[in-house]
Amino acid sequence: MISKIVDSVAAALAGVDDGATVMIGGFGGAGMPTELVEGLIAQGAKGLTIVSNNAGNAEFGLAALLKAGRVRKVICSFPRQADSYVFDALYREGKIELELVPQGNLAERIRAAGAGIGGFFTKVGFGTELAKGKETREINGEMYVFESPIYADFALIKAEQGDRWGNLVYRKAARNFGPVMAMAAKTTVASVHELRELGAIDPEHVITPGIFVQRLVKIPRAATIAAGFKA
Amino acid sequence: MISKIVDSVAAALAGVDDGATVMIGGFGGAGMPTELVEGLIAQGAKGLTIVSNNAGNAEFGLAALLKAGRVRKVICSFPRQADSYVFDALYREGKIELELVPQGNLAERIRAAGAGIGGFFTKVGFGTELAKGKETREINGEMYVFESPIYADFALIKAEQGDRWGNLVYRKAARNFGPVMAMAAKTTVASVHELRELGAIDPEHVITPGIFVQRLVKIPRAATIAAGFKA
Amino acid sequence: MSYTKLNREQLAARVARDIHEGMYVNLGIGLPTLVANHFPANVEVFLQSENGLLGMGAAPAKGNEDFDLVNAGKQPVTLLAGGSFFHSADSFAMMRAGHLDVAVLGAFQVAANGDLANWHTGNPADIPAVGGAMDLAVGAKQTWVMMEHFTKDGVSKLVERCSYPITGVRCVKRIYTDLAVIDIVSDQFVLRETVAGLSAAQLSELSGVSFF
Amino acid sequence: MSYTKLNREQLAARVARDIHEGMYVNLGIGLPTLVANHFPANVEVFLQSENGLLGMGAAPAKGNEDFDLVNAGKQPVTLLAGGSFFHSADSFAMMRAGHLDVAVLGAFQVAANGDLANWHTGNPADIPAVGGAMDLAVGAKQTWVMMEHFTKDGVSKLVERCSYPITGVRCVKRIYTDLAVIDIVSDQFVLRETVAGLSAAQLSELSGVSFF
Repeated sequence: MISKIVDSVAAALAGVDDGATVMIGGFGGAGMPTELVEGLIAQGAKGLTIVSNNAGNAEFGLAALLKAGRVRKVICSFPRQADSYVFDALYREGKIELELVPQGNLAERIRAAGAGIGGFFTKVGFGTELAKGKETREINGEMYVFESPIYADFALIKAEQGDRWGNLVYRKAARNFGPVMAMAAKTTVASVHELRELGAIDPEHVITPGIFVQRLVKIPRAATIAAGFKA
Repeated sequence: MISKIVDSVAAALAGVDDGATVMIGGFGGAGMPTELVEGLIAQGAKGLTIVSNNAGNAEFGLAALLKAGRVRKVICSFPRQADSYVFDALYREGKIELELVPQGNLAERIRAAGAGIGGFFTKVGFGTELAKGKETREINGEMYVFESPIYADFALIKAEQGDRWGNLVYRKAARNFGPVMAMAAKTTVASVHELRELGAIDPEHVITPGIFVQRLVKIPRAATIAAGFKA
Repeated sequence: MSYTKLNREQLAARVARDIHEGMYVNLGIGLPTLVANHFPANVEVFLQSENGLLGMGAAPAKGNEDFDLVNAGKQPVTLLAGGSFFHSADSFAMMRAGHLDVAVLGAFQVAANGDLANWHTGNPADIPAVGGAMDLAVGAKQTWVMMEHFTKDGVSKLVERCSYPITGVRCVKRIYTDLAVIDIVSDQFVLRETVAGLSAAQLSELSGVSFF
Repeated sequence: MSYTKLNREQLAARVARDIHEGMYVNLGIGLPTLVANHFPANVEVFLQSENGLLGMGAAPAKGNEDFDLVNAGKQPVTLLAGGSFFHSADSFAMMRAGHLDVAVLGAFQVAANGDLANWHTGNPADIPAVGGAMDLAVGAKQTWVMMEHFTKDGVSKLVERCSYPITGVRCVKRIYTDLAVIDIVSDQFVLRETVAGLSAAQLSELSGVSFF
């Protein structure tokens, strides 16, 4: 009997090596697997490349990982936030590398890795600083930029429900990067608020099929409510 | 109040011009919008390019459209079937053009059109007859082939339920090409077995958001059961 | 003659007037967000949010916030009946392939050729952040800019050529400011309307650019 | 010595022996489909079908067919508890990016360098059809071939170089036939086992290829 459920965050994060590329889901707080990121601090891996839409808030989660000096490089679309002072300081001091990527290119490059695409042409970014040095091509009279897939060793994502085969459903706008990151990483770790019996999730409603998930760990919802969860 | 629901197949197919590119959903019979294809015969457009996984069975649906001489070219992955004799004869007589595409390239090229991708590199097909004359590139030590998006004027797809904003859910393996074709066509026409009130489809369960659908028409299920529908 | 600038809500109402029932629209962070308050009741406009929502509704009542249901600015919102959720790659597919009728974006500068600058001041000390701005700028059927005509220092945001790093090349179709509505046609600013009491000549002089 | 070929079910059982619990597997149309009948009860193997199923189960009882629930060969199947449905682009993403552990495919020919031919005879009179064959051949972590060792005319399907149009370049890792199990290592056939009574030398002579 196959079960991908592990019983601790520590077990879920076993094997993250120094220098690994780690994707972290979420758009701001929605979908951010805060407990897994905190587990990564405890786990100890350093020299990490982090792929995430943002670069952390205040001093918890991703910001705490940055503050602990574990991150060599961030690949993201929107590092600047009202409370991104940890990232801001590291960046200004030249202590962290930033690869700034338009959000759609970020999502599409992650999907490309998960879908076996070696690279693709997009109009987004053409003629801007973010496309500097990149290959361009005219296609049907419009200019496109070549973008490459972003692969990861681990993806840490947050879902709402999961089962022992790794099938996941998300909640509202917390879905965001979870499904594509799950496809792009060698090992995907999902925190879920609820574990369901096999078959309890309608096969029509599965958002991430279990093939894309290697480990699940249950995190009670209470622990993750920054504010205002409404059932 | 916006309603994309039209009350007849004829109204759903208005504006398909001679020479149009028309995508038709389905994998064999599952997800094939048979009534819409028959409506296309009645509608009269000719010189069509059809994009579909198969090339018709016996003498109904797509095969009937071919038999009526309306199709100039078929872009598909698997034209040969036990009962694809209409296509087979046209092909042998040189009366129809075939662009044979590996099924995954077909799905990905259709998605590319719907996602604003100007083209992409895939390993699939490299070194084979189906990649002859196509651009190739070595990426990380592996050989890739460049593939271009497939756009369409119309997509004819079959879904299970829909609402007046065009949100769709599918049924089991009848989902197949519907969601990506809906994204790739200027005008997507969906036949649905059931019309739901707005909000009756859970927003977490919507597979095709209404933005990708321009017209819906209700087709009672009974009419489409070739065999063996099980509720 | 004297004239009065539109205030933020008046400007939002002006933009809303050009958004018709059935249009799919993305309202950028900041000023454009206000446009949502000015659609007439019962007119169905479909608002998309880059983080995976279609059919976005108004802000929830105080105490009813759900932080899994936020907009691109991470503010709590609601979802209308008929709305849907999807993942980021699907959301940006929607934004990048011309499925949205209009994207309304803020701007630092707009050039006569339609170049848009709205993501970075170019100051090396500033932390750069782009989010979905570049995707929206080139992906929507039409990109509209909604901005104050002048910076806080009184410098025109309409320019012959952007000095700030650009967000997209020749992507802006129409500009709504607190003084005027301007189209971009064939690499030129074409003045469509001004606030009462402001002549085209005056606006041209104030802006330091030519209108056609 | 004399030997006996494996029959189709024996061959399927032999392939099934190498598929372990927890593996994600796509069984191609035709002969490979039989492998599904030979997994021990209670061993969870995940079967994927290109038309958008994961967790495919056995054929339904007669009278319970659902023609919205078919496999790649358009035959009615069932879905196990824990299975899921998805669209074609997602299904092929799964197939093309190494998410499947094994694809088991039929073949016309396999060459010593791992080239596979299984989609087209090359006869201009034949209607070509490729389906998902090329995607599976290069997309799975491992591509295994399952075939009869000889054509109906007694010609070896193991060849030094494919004469039929190929499906994928250097993509086959292992071959199961009714006579032998053969790996492909460094562009060479490496014989792993033969049916009882058949020597390596005999098989090499019969096949017209060298084994290492």
